[in-house]
Amino acid sequence: MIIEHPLLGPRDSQEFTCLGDASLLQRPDASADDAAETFFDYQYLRDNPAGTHRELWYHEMGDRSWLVVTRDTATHEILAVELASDVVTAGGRS
Amino acid sequence: MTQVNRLDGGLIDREAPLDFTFDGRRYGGFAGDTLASALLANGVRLVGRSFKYHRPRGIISAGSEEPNALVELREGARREPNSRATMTELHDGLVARSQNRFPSLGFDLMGINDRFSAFLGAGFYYKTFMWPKAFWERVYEPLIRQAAGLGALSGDPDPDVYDRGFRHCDLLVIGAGPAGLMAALTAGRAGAEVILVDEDFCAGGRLTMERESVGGLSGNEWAAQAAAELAGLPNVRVMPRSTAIGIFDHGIYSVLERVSDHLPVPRAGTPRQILWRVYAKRAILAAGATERLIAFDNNDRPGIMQAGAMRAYVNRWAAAPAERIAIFTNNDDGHRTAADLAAAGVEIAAIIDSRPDAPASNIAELFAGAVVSNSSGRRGIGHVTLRLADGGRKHLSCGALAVSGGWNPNVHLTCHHRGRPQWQEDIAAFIPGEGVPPGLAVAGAARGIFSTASALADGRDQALAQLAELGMKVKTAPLPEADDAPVTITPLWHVGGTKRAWLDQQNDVTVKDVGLAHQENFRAVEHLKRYTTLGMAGDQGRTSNVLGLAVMAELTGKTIAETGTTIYRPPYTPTPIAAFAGRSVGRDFRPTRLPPSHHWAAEQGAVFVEAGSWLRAQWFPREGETHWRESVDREVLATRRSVGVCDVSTLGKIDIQGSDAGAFLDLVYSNMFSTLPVGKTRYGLMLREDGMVMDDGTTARLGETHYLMTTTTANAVGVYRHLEFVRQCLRPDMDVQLISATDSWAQFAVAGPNARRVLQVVVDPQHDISNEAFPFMACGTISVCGGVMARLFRISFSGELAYEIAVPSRYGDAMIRALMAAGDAYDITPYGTEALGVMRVEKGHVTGNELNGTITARNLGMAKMVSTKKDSIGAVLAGREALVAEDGLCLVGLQAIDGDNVTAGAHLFAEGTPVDPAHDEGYVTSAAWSPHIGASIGLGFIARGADRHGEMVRLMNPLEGRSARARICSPHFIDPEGERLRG
Amino acid sequence: MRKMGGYSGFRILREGLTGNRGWRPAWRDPEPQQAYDFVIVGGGGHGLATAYYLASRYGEASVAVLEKGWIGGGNVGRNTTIIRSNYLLPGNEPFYEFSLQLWEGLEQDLNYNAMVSQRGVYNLYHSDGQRDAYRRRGNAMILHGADAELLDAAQLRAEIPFLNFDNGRFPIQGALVQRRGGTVRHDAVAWGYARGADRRGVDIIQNCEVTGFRIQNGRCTGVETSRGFIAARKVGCAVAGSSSRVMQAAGMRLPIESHVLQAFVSEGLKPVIPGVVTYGAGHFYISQSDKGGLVFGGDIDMYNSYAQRGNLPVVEDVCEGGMTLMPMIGRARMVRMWGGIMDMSMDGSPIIDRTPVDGLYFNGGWCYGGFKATPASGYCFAHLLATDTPHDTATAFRLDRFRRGMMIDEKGSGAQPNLH
Amino acid sequence: MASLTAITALGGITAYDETIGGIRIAEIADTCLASLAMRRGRMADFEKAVGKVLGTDLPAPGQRAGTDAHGVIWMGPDQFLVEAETGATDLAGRLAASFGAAASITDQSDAWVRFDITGKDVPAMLERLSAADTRLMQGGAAVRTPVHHMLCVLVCRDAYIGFTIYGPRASAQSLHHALTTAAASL
Repeated sequence: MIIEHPLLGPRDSQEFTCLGDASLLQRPDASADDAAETFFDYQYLRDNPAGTHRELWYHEMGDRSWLVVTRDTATHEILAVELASDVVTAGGRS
Repeated sequence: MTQVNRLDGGLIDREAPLDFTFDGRRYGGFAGDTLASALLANGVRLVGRSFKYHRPRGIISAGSEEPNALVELREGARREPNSRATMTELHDGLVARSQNRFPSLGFDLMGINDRFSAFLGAGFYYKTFMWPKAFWERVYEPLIRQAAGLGALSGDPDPDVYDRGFRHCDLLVIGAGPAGLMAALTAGRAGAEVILVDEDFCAGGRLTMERESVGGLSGNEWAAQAAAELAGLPNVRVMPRSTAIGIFDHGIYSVLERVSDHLPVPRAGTPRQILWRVYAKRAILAAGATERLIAFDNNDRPGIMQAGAMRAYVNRWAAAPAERIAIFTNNDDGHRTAADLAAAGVEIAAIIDSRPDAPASNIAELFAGAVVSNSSGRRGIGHVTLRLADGGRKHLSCGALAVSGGWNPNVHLTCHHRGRPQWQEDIAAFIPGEGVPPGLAVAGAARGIFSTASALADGRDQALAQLAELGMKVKTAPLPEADDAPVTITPLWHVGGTKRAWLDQQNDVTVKDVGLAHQENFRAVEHLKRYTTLGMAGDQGRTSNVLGLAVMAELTGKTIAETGTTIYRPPYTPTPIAAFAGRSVGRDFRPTRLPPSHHWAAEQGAVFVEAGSWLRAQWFPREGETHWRESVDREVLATRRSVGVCDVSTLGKIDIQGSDAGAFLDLVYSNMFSTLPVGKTRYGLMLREDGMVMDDGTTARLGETHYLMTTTTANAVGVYRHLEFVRQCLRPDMDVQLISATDSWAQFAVAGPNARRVLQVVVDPQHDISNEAFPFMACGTISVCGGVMARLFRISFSGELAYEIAVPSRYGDAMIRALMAAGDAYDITPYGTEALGVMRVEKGHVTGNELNGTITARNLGMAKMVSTKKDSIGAVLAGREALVAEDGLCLVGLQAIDGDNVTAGAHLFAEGTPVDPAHDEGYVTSAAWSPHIGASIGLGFIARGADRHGEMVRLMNPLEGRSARARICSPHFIDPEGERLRG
Repeated sequence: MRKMGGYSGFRILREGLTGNRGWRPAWRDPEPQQAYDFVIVGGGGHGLATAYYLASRYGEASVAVLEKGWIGGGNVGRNTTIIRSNYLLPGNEPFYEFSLQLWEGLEQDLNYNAMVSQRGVYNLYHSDGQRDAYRRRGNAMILHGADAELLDAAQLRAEIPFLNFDNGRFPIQGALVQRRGGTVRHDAVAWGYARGADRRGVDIIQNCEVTGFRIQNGRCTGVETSRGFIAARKVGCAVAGSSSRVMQAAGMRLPIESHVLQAFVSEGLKPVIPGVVTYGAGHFYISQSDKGGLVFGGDIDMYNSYAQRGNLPVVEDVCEGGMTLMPMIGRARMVRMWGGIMDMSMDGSPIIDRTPVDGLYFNGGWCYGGFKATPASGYCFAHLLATDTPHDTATAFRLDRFRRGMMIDEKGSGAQPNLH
Repeated sequence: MASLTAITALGGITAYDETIGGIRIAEIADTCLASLAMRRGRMADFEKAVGKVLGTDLPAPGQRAGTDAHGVIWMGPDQFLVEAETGATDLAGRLAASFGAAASITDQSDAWVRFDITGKDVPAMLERLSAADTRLMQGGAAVRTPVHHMLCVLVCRDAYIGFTIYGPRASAQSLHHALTTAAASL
């Protein structure tokens, strides 16, 4: 696969490590009363769609950026690639 | 060595005669021959035996689809089984052997199988060999395995090397036939970056095999001219002997270049083959088409061949398969074959055209509306039986039979993304359908556009369309004039009969087998394939699939389109495993990382051990020591008695800076780091979000906004990734910067009661490293040896008074020498990873053996280190009910008694309990002989371990038939109060 | 049991002499009935085995298996055929050992030769730490009644001399061997179970896709399918890579991701590889089929995928490992690579459990170890469906284990499915 | 006490230098390197200091900026590698003094091994080693990419014929082996 790095252009996916679902960006509030439940959900449950999937890739053999890649798991077509830090910052979190 | 069937003409170089052997017999050929063409020229028809029935088999094709003519090439460790004679370029001295026969090709004892074919039909083995039960592995299976397989590997390591490579282009053109050449010319002339690959060693595809003219030249001349023009363009790379074997996601094409297979051995240093990864913005598949046979009884005899292959051998290689040849066809191609053969002086026995309205022939006797219903002959065809239009029979003698059942476009690469080809009725063939990989266009015969003129035009047009998509404007160039005969075909798949008619010759699948599959309800195409093995041979069904589908469609009453196809997968042609591996094999499988003192350690005669990606000194044997334990015991005792030194540069080191560095560490470590004073070091426990321990290590605070983290050697990469995850994905709001410092520093542990005295020799005098000025867990930047900048950490993995001193890596070699010199008065002893391991077990420090990914802080007895005052990764999920159970595992020390040994991997049982899973209470993680204690000791996890110090347990190791007794104790065998550390 | 001729050597002789006209369909293609006691969703190995054991061991006559395509078309038809019970953890080992025992009697039970071949499984180790971990594993196996042997380098060399003992990046120090491990002809497992189930009255319905569950008052009463509604007293799902998709229709999110695992086969070769050999310092394992092909594989591709195909990096990684481990296979040619959809769970271990919906049961999360589990998975799922209690060997495969911290994590990789 | 003698990443007192076919492979041992990472929210100060101290604009992603002797290589978002040919003792210290709290500075002089590769066959050699499209790289292009499983930095000095490869210092032997093997395999 080729991942269109938002800063570096097309790069072979071999340079990356895939972590999984981008929902891992949404780490719950550890101090909340329901933290046990929200952390369980955060850590263990997955939508796992056959279709559009937002997921985290790390440019380990490159610039060390974490990316959010939007990819179709049925066709492998990549629809969007963003810097994870941009996504989080734009999400207004923390 | 007369080449009895060699004709005049052809594209061979008669000035370059070559010798080769087949099954030990010497033959002659010419440069430009393939092994197949040379064998045919020498009158060799029988070249192999079939897989199951051991039927005699000959050459069928002139290309990579060849199912029958598989031979073993070369000798010794270069022996190459299952090599297609049709794709083997002849070189002088080439050695080839037939395979899957005993004792000889002409007389094969396993040919007996053919007599019992009635009992050996599709899937027979699923129905028998079940009794007696024990006989399967002992009797039946060994016999089956010995009989199965085709060629044999040498059993020796492959002596050749293989490379991988990477190329980029705007347009990749696959196939250098008329469509591919025209596509490459169009794009190349327009200035696009073009790569043109073809599996043949010369360009032209079918143009090298047909008698036709292109642009006023012979087809071959035009192709050579086009190839020459392309080779002259700086933006075009022409790659002969290169097969596109697979299409992967997003325009990545895998191309195998056979760099040296046409040579006796590769040139020194150069690879046998290169597997190119071609990154193509766009691609055109111009892979041509494959002619199919027609099934009839005994249609597998040597001498029965694709009509197009017959033309190729006569036109290109000047090799006639026989003196008298019959032709069986359902389309006009048979007539074209007759014309070419006749022109070359071959006698045509007859043209048998299954179409009642077959065009008249002025070349040979024509039997319109007739079929070939059987063949006969020993080890090769001698006669064919015709069933005439009027129902009559006729026998015809011939030395070969050319069969044309129509052409299948080579759609295979279009299916590599699980695309499904679609049936096109007028050419009675599958063409590319839905799911063609994005960016790939198909041109020419590969999409059913067969005539040369239309293929040329299609190649140009597809190139123009692809370039347009890339935003390149190109003006349309004129096309050369060429043959434009339309295709007329009346499908005929098989001729009904009573004997066996072969569909898949390599796997010995017949029409009857398909019938049986139908009868037993293996009707889905995938069931058909898997039950009969149709299409599962090396050609992935290129010569057989459509025939088999057609037969099944007839049986089920469905159309071929409804019946569908199985999936073609990479590789397009069988590809050596070594080619996929490239250079990353053997010792070069993965890079080797060397610590800075490596060269010095090698001089000392150290024994090295692979520690993850590193090569580390394991121990330093001295003269007279005959067993590793002697060396290790000495290293341990010397360190504990006086002073030892060990290269610990392999630990991961991560430089962490920024105004939020402390808060960042508070999040990633379970304990507190923002409160650590500058100039101090602290042990940190890092959890995964699921609450399990990920890693541990010491982190020093070098400045207000500057920390240096150390990780275990094994987890350095993973921890860095995790920190970047936290930094970028969880807390991009924090001001934190990370950089690996692992390679930058040569770091040595200096441990033992005399450690300070040794260091005082090398540390520049202005730095006070006395216990008071530089206490336990202190750290600081100093200089050594007259001004070399260094870092000093007072930390201990051994339990002794110890320091780790770090200098820039370039000085590591000199530093170890300086330390050894400085410690000479104290008998300073270098120690390796074994002694390091012994001392850490004695001290009760955990490593990867304990941190196995299922261990919590609580299991380690470190529950208190998980701060509840702050949010840290893993803290929440570490609190789940089963992870805080009262009877959970707890780290303990184990000391063997009565001379027993603690063995890592043994399971722990309380005294007096049955040895069964219900009473299994834990396991031993680490073991060592402690020369200090004089006993075998270890670490382990046992239920409620913290409350069981002093209790006897049994260490059960039934795997090795051993058991031992040990006493549970604190994991700190040495200095539990830590007085030595602080001394 | 349905009347139908058994398979035997005598039968083959008789049929061979009479034109092979007496062979009957291995299974029928019945029209679906309106209602069954049990509907099994998924006609793969596990679903077919479940139906077979429901009928043969639990005496259930009203059973249907619904398959959206052709039976055996999922992972049972695209794996590397290995069977073994060399597990470490008490939650796993009894189950896999039960499975291996079922394999050992499978052919006689089914009257179908699936070529269960116990030629041994060798797991190589390359460091002291790895050896210690294998010792712990081997001891766990023996404690649970399985067989295991620990070989040192010299013993291993005597058995598999062609391994690259001397020139690899990571020296081979020895192996943990399970002699009862081996391979099975994978497609035949599906067909054998299908035939066995069919003979006991199970309706195997191909080309019947389940599109939803009818759930009323928290109870599942049947399935909506491409061929209409089919009522059921109990519905069991065994759909492997499609687990998340199918269970989503019942409103469930699972601790599962779907990933692609590739596998590879070479041309037919005369026998060279004795059993199954697994490289401990890279991602590579290999065996040789009865037909002579080298069947090998390695790690998953690491990204979520339903595409049933993979990419080059893993192909290269696997072949690098293979060439380093046994450089004699270099000139063997790969003829085919393929991919299957693995239902990777969050701890690498499976789930066989009831769901929050009454009457709906789930079997999945097999990661890439589902093939060897086929018999026990079917048996234990049948047990759960028939009795509403977990089978003794499958009590740990609970759906709620993650919430409660009772993970069964053989590798210790944590909640990252692509690492298991 | 005598001062310590430095050795090169390959372990020599002098740097390795060999020509294989049409390719010269030279180990460069005396380059000073420092990592320069921008502190969050300090863009203005940071850029100003880069211009003042390093005499160049910041390089764009995938680029190196500066002169032959003094360069700044883009390594990642807000992270750069400063390259100084020789004699730049304590580069990191000097940068730290100049950048103050606008940047995090870490000495990297000993983190890397540097090989300079020159000659007409360099493109043919590099296409056996790296997926980067080195034929399209112009002087000043810089890419972090794996070479035989090692994360390297490829810097183009002179299109087609002159490249620098930085690799992990501890892997110097393996990288050197990969380079010489590739040069000999053309």
